[in-house]
Amino acid sequence: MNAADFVPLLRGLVWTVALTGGAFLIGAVLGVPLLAARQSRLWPVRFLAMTVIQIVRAIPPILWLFIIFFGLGMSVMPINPFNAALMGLGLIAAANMAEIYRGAVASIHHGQWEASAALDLGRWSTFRDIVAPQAFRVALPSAASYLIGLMKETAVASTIGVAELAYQGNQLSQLTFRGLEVFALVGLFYVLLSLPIAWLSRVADGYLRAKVAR
Amino acid sequence: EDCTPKHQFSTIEAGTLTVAVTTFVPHSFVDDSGNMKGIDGDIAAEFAKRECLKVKAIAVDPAAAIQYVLSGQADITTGDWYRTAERAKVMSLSAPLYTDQMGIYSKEGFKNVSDLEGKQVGTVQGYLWVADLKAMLGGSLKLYPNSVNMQQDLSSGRIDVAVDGYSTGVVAAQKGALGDVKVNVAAPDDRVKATKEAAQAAFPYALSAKEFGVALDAAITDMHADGTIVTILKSYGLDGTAAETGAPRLVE
Amino acid sequence: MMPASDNVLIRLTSLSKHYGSHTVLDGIDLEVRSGEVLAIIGPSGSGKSTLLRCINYLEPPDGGTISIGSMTIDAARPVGRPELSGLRRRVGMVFQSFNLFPHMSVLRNVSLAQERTLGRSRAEAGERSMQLLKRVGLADKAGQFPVRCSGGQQQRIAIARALALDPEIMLFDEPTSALDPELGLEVLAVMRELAESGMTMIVVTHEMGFAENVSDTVMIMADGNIIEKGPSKDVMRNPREERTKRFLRAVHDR
Amino acid sequence: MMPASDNVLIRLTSLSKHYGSHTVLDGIDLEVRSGEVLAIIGPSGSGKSTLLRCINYLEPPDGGTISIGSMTIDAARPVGRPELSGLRRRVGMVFQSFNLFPHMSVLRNVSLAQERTLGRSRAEAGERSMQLLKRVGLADKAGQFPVRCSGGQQQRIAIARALALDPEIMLFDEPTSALDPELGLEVLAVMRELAESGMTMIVVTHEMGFAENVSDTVMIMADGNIIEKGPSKDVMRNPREERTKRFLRAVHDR
Amino acid sequence: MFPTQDEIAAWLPDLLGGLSISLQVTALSLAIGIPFGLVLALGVLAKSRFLKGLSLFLVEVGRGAPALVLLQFIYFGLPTTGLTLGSFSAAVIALAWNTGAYTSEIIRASLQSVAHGQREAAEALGLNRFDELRYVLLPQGLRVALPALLGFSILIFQGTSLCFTIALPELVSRAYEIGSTTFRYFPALLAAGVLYAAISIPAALLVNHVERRAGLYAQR
Ligand SMILES: Nc1ncnc2c1ncn2[C@@H]1O[C@H](COP(=O)(O)OP(=O)(O)OP(=O)(O)O)[C@@H](O)[C@H]1O
Ligand SMILES: Nc1ncnc2c1ncn2[C@@H]1O[C@H](COP(=O)(O)OP(=O)(O)OP(=O)(O)O)[C@@H](O)[C@H]1O
Ligand SMILES: [Mg+2]
Ligand SMILES: [Mg+2]
Repeated sequence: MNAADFVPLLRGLVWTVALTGGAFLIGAVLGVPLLAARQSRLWPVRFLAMTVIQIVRAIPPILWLFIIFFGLGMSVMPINPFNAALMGLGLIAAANMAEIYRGAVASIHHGQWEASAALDLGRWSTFRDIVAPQAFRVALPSAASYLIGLMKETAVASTIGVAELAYQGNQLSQLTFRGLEVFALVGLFYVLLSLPIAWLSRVADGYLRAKVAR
Repeated sequence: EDCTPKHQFSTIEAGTLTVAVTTFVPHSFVDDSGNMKGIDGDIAAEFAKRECLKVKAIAVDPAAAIQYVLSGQADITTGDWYRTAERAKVMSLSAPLYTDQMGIYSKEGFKNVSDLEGKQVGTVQGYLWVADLKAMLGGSLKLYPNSVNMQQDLSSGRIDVAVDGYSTGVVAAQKGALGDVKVNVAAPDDRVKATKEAAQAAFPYALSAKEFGVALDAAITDMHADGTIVTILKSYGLDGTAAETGAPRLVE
Repeated sequence: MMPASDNVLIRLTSLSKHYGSHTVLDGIDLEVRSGEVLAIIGPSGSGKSTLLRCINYLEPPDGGTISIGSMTIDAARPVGRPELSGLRRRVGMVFQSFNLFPHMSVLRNVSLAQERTLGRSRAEAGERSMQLLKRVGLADKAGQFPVRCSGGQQQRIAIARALALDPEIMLFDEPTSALDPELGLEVLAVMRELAESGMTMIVVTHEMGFAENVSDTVMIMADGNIIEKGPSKDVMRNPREERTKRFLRAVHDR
Repeated sequence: MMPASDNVLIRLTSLSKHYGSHTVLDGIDLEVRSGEVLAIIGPSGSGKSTLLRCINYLEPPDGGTISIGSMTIDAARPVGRPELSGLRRRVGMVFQSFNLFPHMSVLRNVSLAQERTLGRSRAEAGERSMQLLKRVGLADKAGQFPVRCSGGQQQRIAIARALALDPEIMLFDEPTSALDPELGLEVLAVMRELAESGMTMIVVTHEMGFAENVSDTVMIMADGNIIEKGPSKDVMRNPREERTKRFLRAVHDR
Repeated sequence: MFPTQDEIAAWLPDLLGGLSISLQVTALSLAIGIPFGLVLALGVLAKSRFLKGLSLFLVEVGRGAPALVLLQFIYFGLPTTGLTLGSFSAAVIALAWNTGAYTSEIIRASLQSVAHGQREAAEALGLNRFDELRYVLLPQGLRVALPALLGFSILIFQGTSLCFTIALPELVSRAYEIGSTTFRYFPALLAAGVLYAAISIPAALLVNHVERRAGLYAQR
């Protein structure tokens, strides 16, 4: 292996980061309405949301990509591999984030809800001003953990033609016939990407904890 | 630029040959600059050139490659796809490009199927001999997703013998990846049909693309006649004999 | 002290609440005059907190009516958002465990609802909040987070927060029982000052001094019923009911 | 009442504890005789809880010594597991918030430590636990989960749990302050009975009745120091120190 | 798009064989990985710098590195040090490490969520560290951790598809094999997906139920 071999890996890295970031963003945003539906007072809505979450999580990601890329892409509108991967992984992330949010919201002391109701803050303000900021801190470590997992999950996008890090690694290993070294390098890249996430989440958690502690 | 296509046919994207490229060295891969390469890749590129088409290569997984063509998002896929009767039910298969023989990789230099008995044997998913070997060897056959993984296990000693495409082995040996492992073409044996007649590699394309298929087959026949395929095979370090495919046939 | 039944601000009629088969409020009838301070005492589980929480619909009652001034809510019918909102703005509430928002500064705790529910501007709300913090003696804590404040300070902030919506009635649910004697005293002082300013208050408490000296009326609850109710001195010194006597004895014996 | 300095069971010498630069215990010297009941009172933050928690090493002190009978622990040196375990068996502790194990039955709450630390068999521990639950009047709750019990019952279970290790000394940290008057009374009755049976007890409390009538000695703390200490009647009725007077006045004024 | 009835009949034995391998690997990885996660969680919370550092290293590598890479290392890398493992053991070790790293964070958070007073009460009763963990903290913490642990278990179950790179013929690889001989990749993968769902969804419902049951003590 030589320096030139790094170039495709770095190019793959860019796709991995874009896909991870995009899917996580979709998940983090879509997770909110999904959670709202999951907690709805109307049981059909609640039941539907629960079913969606369970099914999305139960089916392997590769199948989602196939369904979206080939199924949806063929029958509804053409869609490029990257967008299909983004949609599929975003969907999965949304289901998982909704569950992470649910745990975080459940951990908020019920006195906070009561105080908000007594102050007539309304649903939206209660969510935005009271619940979300406190739940955010609780959700942070799990969300960071999930983000790291998601980053590795993006490797499935290579099956439908997104030349991300795992694809480049696989390619390089076949061209050089050197499985172990290449995978060591790819693994190192993933770890290097995950460390700042892990570190940031630990720092942010510590900071937020310190802010509300004595 | 003046260019007259030899045939009239349509492709998925007008003026472009869209190819789903699996990563399968030396048959098929996409290089650093995004060009389709490998034996299959070079042949497909030559076809595109002769028909005045630009090439759009998409690197994908084998499962997705087939789906790409089935769902009308690629014209063909490359990757040492063998012509079999079963596959022909789902997709059209082009005229044979070259033959790929079953290779036996071992330190001892085994040539015969009978040498595999009682050994730990590894092979790669997707080859024609997999079913026969499985029937013959049962639990002592290990299946791998690609050659690299298998070769690693061969060198670590987890398997004693590997069975893989002969051409793949030749190229790996040239790159020095096999060490003291020798690669031989398997001698014909009744228990493994693939040893008796070499498999023919082809380009799968959509069943509905009739005119496209005619043009593709014609181009392949021309390339056999004018020595293009031999040249391509030699450029990957193989001897030209693999280009002598004989008549098209479908393995049952 | 005002003449009876004159100028009634809160009127509850046969207010009831059940949890499953367990009756927590057994048809409560109650009138509180404007400016009156009512102390509710009674053993644990008698339904005191539930009564308060039903009054501002934190817990929807199962039956009966709640009138505040000219507005009446019938518990038997579904209550719309505007009605609820109207009710809660007129009624402020202070909890035993303060329930301040831990992730906001003290000032923001007091300002938030003014901005969100009264639509005051940030500057306006901030100014009013500072006034209220001064009134409870905590102007210097405005920039702190609540955890940095002692329990007594937190409870005074909670009072300021509830006052920020300019309620006509204040409900207190054991506001001092989580506090040590000296800290409780500073909260009681604020409450006394509030009572003297003419605020209508309903206070669930075990502070006998407050019940006897600050409140106008004392009401004893047991098992979801009002057992006894009357001018505070009378009830505290000469209870009529056996249950009341027993309870007051327990309080004094400790 | 016993003669002074006779038969000392607990002796603390210059016990100190800091959190960062904040001194919480400022060199406490204290002797408690066997059978003595000591009440500690004082404002919030004065270090009462910290003192109790240092005595059984829930919070390791920074300096000074703790002697229980013939056993002495020097806080300046690291303390081994066996020493710690010896200390904790001789000292039982009851918390303000009960801290029962919510996922275990009442009986198991009382039995667990007997089985795990005294090595009693399940049957033996169960039998002893039932005795103790009878003693606190709760034999019928043995099979319940703690949440099904009222606060007063929970605290009595917590007392039974602490007694199960047959401690020589019991520490109580505001055992009744989370309880309403009547429920507090039933806990105080159990504590009074315990005191009469000759148990050595240190009780942090704001229950003036208990301090005056049950305890032998009262000690007032402020800012990590002992301000005043003496026979309970003397201290409660005729405090010498200004700070004590102020605190006792606050308690009575409520 | 969908497999025909004949196809299902023809593929099912093969797929079920793969499913059984996936399940075995998952079960063993969880059985080893979750206790390992507990050890790592305790290590991260430990006072000793060395223990804390080592645990953090194992956690961050275990969750940062793709399972695929861990797999490659344990299977192909270890033989160079003289330790040769079979596919199955290598897969279990790699996934157990992955599981341990992930679940340690979940378990750590859940242990920290147990009310502080519980720890104090246990200490005051003279329970030793192990008993405190075994009888007081874990039973209460695990109830909090259960949903997250389940979510992760499903990921590991799906993650077993990576084991094919080290020649372990689990469910997805069987679907691929069917696809490569018949070119019916999509229907084969769909069938595999349904089998995954057929395990994960009932598992999720079961855990939901257990969660509610386990929470009963907290209700009046
Ligand atoms: N959410 C609930 N579900 C079921 N029962 C409840 C609920 N909230 C309260 N209760 C029950 O209702 C009864 C009255 O409770 P409430 O809190 O009003 O009593 P309280 O008089 O305020 O007592 P305390 O002095 O202990 O605060 C109690 O028996 C209680 O167990
Ligand atoms: N873990 C801790 N870290 C930092 N400071 C602490 C900690 N625990 C207690 N303190 C501080 O130590 C001082 C004494 O606390 P302690 O709990 O002993 O007081 P107390 O007399 O029991 O008060 P209260 O009546 O409120 O229970 C307080 O100022 C408190 O803020
Ligand atoms: Mg109450
Ligand atoms: Mg204290």
